[in-house]
Amino acid sequence: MLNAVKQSWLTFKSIFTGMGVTIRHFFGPSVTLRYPEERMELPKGARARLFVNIDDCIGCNLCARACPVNCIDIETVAATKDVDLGKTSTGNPKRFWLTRFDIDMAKCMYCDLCVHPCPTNCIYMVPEYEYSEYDRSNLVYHFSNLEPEMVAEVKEKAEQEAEQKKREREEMMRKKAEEKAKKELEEKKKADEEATKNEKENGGE
Amino acid sequence: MIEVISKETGNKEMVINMGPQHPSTHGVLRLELVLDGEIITKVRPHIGYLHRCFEKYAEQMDDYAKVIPYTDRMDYVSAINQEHGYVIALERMLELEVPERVEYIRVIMAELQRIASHLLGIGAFGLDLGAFSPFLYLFTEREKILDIFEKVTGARLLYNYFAVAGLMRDVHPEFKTDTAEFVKTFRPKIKELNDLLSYNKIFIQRTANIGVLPEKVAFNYAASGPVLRGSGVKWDLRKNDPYSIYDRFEFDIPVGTGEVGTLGDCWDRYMVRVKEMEQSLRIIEQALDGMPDEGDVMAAIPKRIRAKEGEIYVRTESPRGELGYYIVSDKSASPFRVKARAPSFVHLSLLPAISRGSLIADMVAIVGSIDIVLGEVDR
Amino acid sequence: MAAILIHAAIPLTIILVYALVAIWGERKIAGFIQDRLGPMRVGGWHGWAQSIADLLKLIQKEDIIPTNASRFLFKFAPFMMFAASYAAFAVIPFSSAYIGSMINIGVFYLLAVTSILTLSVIMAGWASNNKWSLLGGMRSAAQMVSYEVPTIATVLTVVLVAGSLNLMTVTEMQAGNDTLGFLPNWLIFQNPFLIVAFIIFFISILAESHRVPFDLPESESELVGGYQTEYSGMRWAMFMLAEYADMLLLSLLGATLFFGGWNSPFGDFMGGPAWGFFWFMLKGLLLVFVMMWIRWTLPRYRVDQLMHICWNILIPLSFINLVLTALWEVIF
Amino acid sequence: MKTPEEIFEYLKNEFGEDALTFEKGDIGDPWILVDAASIKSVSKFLRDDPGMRFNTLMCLSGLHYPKEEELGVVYNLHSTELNQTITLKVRVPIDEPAVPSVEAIWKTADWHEREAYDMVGVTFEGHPNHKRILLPDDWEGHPLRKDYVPQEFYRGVTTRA
Repeated sequence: MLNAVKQSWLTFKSIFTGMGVTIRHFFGPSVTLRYPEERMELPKGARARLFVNIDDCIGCNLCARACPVNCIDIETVAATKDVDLGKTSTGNPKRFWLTRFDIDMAKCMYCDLCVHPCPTNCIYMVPEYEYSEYDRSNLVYHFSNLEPEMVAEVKEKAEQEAEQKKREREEMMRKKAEEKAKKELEEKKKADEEATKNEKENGGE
Repeated sequence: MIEVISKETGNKEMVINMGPQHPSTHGVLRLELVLDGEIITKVRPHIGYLHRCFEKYAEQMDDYAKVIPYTDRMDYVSAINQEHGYVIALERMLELEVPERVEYIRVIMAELQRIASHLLGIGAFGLDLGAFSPFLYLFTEREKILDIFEKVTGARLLYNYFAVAGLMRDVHPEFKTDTAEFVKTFRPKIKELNDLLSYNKIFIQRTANIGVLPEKVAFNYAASGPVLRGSGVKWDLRKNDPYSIYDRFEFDIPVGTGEVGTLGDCWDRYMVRVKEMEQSLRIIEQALDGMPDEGDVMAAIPKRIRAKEGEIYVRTESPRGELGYYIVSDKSASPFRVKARAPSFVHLSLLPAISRGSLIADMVAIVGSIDIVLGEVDR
Repeated sequence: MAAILIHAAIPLTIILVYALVAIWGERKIAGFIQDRLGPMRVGGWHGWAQSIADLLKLIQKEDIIPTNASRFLFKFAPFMMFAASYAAFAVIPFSSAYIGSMINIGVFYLLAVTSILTLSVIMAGWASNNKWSLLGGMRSAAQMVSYEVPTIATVLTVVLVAGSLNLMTVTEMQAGNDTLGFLPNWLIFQNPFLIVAFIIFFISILAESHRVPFDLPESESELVGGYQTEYSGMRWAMFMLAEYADMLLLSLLGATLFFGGWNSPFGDFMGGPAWGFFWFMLKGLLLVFVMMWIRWTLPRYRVDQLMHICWNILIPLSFINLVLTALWEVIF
Repeated sequence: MKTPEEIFEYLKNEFGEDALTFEKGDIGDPWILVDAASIKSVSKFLRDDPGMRFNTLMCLSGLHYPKEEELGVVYNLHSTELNQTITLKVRVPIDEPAVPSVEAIWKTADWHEREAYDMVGVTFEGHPNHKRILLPDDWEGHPLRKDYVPQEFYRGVTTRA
């Protein structure tokens, strides 16, 4: 009986202790933010969206290779000899036209692995988190700043140059082959001559 | 309605599906319960709803480092601890030296993550038993830890912060003061939690003598972490098989005492977690004192890791228990096989052993007290 | 005819307005206790129109009836539940000038009518043809039947002291301000055993109106939603309405029996019918607030513990208390 | 506390040389390769012998060796009483991948073995509930085999993204 009274008392005591805690919170301040009106300030290094400073990109493809989910899609075209693409702010010479630099943020898993290999520090995370879209394709960010005509032109030029190079190489190959053939012919001739000579000499004996 | 006649009692039994969409299965877990009235005669857990092929991914990656973000996603509540286990496994296998400063930062981060994970586990446990407010109070504290993490790593939940033999980036200058401030403000909250929930009589009545796990069964099922310690076994890998620099710190291993019920019941498992948070605070304080202010956060190692042939099993103490990585390497750039031995997986398998004969409401308490994360169960 | 309609309309208006305010209020209270703000958007100041918006949404929702449900009972249960709590308001004296029906057996009628709630809960649970609903319905049947016993025993204690079953008479005899010289003549201050009776009564009404820590029939973390699992839209809103009405009804009953009903705590100061209504509602709402406060603090009991508390503690205690009160009345 | 070499010597005295081989990779832990037929008796001995006392099975993993056309099962054991660790390994041909179950010795092997069966297709003889665990029961193939190709359709639903 006494034990039951004691137990009941302890139960009530623990309930009142708990209620004391909650009523203190009742009169305490709120810890939440009213989101669209108040926004949380993200710290400087927050990883919320990928950004590419395309002027600094040299098209080395290291970030795309580092990505575990393959969300970075890069297409480069070698610059022709007549154009100088300049240098990045870090001093690396640029040798490629970036005809495509797409990042699919719907696939991205914000792991930061692409940021570290970049030799010019041109790909990095920015603390910008409000970019939801109704259509998934809008989450593919196109960072390449080349106009489509420019892309075509660049490609054509590169193709031409490549063709020219190819032709030159073919030419060279042909020349080489001709020279080689000539040489061989000459050698053969020589050999033949020598052979006939020898024959003659032999025959003369 | 599926009804079966029990062979033992001759009563009509009812088969009921708890989950995969149920408020207190902590994710997509399906428990097939056979009920005699409200008493459970059989439990069959069904898992696999969250299977995301972690092990296959790990084999398919062309780099050991690319697996790290996937380890985060196994136990998304304690991502740092998952990374810690994986990088330690690789460092041990490749015999890499880790800089001093890195070790200290890793320990601080891992212990903060342990507190964050326990806060969620305890809060969700209370929520299962109907106490809503403690959950949100604890969540507030967890948010503070996540704020610290965001400032350091840039992410709030899935960090990818540990790299092989280093860290992805250095901590910011205010890291020490921020963490010390958190430790200071957090201590009184544990007392408040004890007032509000731990020693509440209703809570004790709900959790004491429920789901008792005897020591012998615990070992046979390879239980670990708070579940094993709740049964009164002083076993903590940070002390018994020290990794990283845990041997330098002074802390206790809290174990279940059975002070309100039987040794190894739900309340003991719960209380072990509460006490562990205090111990983690102690470790953090010591680590903050010992942490060198200057130093490299990345050891000089080759950019791409190529292991020789061999295999290793490394286990670390994650908030949920023994997290093991069994890694087999061949000469290629990717692991030949990575198996994650997830503590939640093991603990869930002992659920049928400790829940026979209890009520549905107890089932909820038991699932909450072993604190599973379905992401880790299914991997 | 018109008089009857007016008599019927007054409690209905009170219930509806109260339900809208209480649902909003509960969310605000929950918010403040949990360091949040609760609803803040609809209607401007602290989201006061949130309940109205919710009501409009619920009205527009599709009325889903499960294929294998017992259609008639499924549809009928929510209305029956609401009708039961609404009918009980007839004998509540809202003010010295207004009571729905001045019958001599007011308390008896109230307790009888609220028993219908149990039936409707079982009806809803069984008709849904869902295992969770069935478990919820069965739990609630057991719970409500059991907890009616201590409720009735404590009400009986009050009736014993007051000497009347008419709630108006009970209230009237609590007028005045001369207990120990300064306290109001409320029954709770009349007799130490009535304090015990009030505690038992309060615990029992928590269980009767399915509030934490006794909210087992609809405990969402175990039984998903209990007997409400399959309900949606307007029918679900009826359950909600009935539940809040029940909460108010039992709180008002408590205020009438123990806290002097519509009597002002300051004697004649701020007296009169209009102030009487104000005091009465204030007392009732304070009890409702305490119920909400408890809800957002405590975990819930298990079903067997619930029964244990009722049959092994509350019922014996309430009857012993009844006997002791009777002795006290004889002696003093 | 015994080293793996000592444990191997200890086991060799008990079971002879035929059933056991001590192996080690270039890096990492050594292991004992056990004959599939004797894994159960070796396990039981390891658990119960006073010098061994391996009371927990930390991890059990299934492996596929495509070059040798073999499947493997790896047992990582630990003794909390004597604080010693050992790794056992069993290798079986892929067309006859039967390994005796150790579920009766360490209960934790129950789910681990089911997972190994699910993922690489090792069958465990004497397992009380030998079913898939993570994948649905009627799934085809074992995903962690190196030559695994996912089925095109599962119950009429495409498995492609």
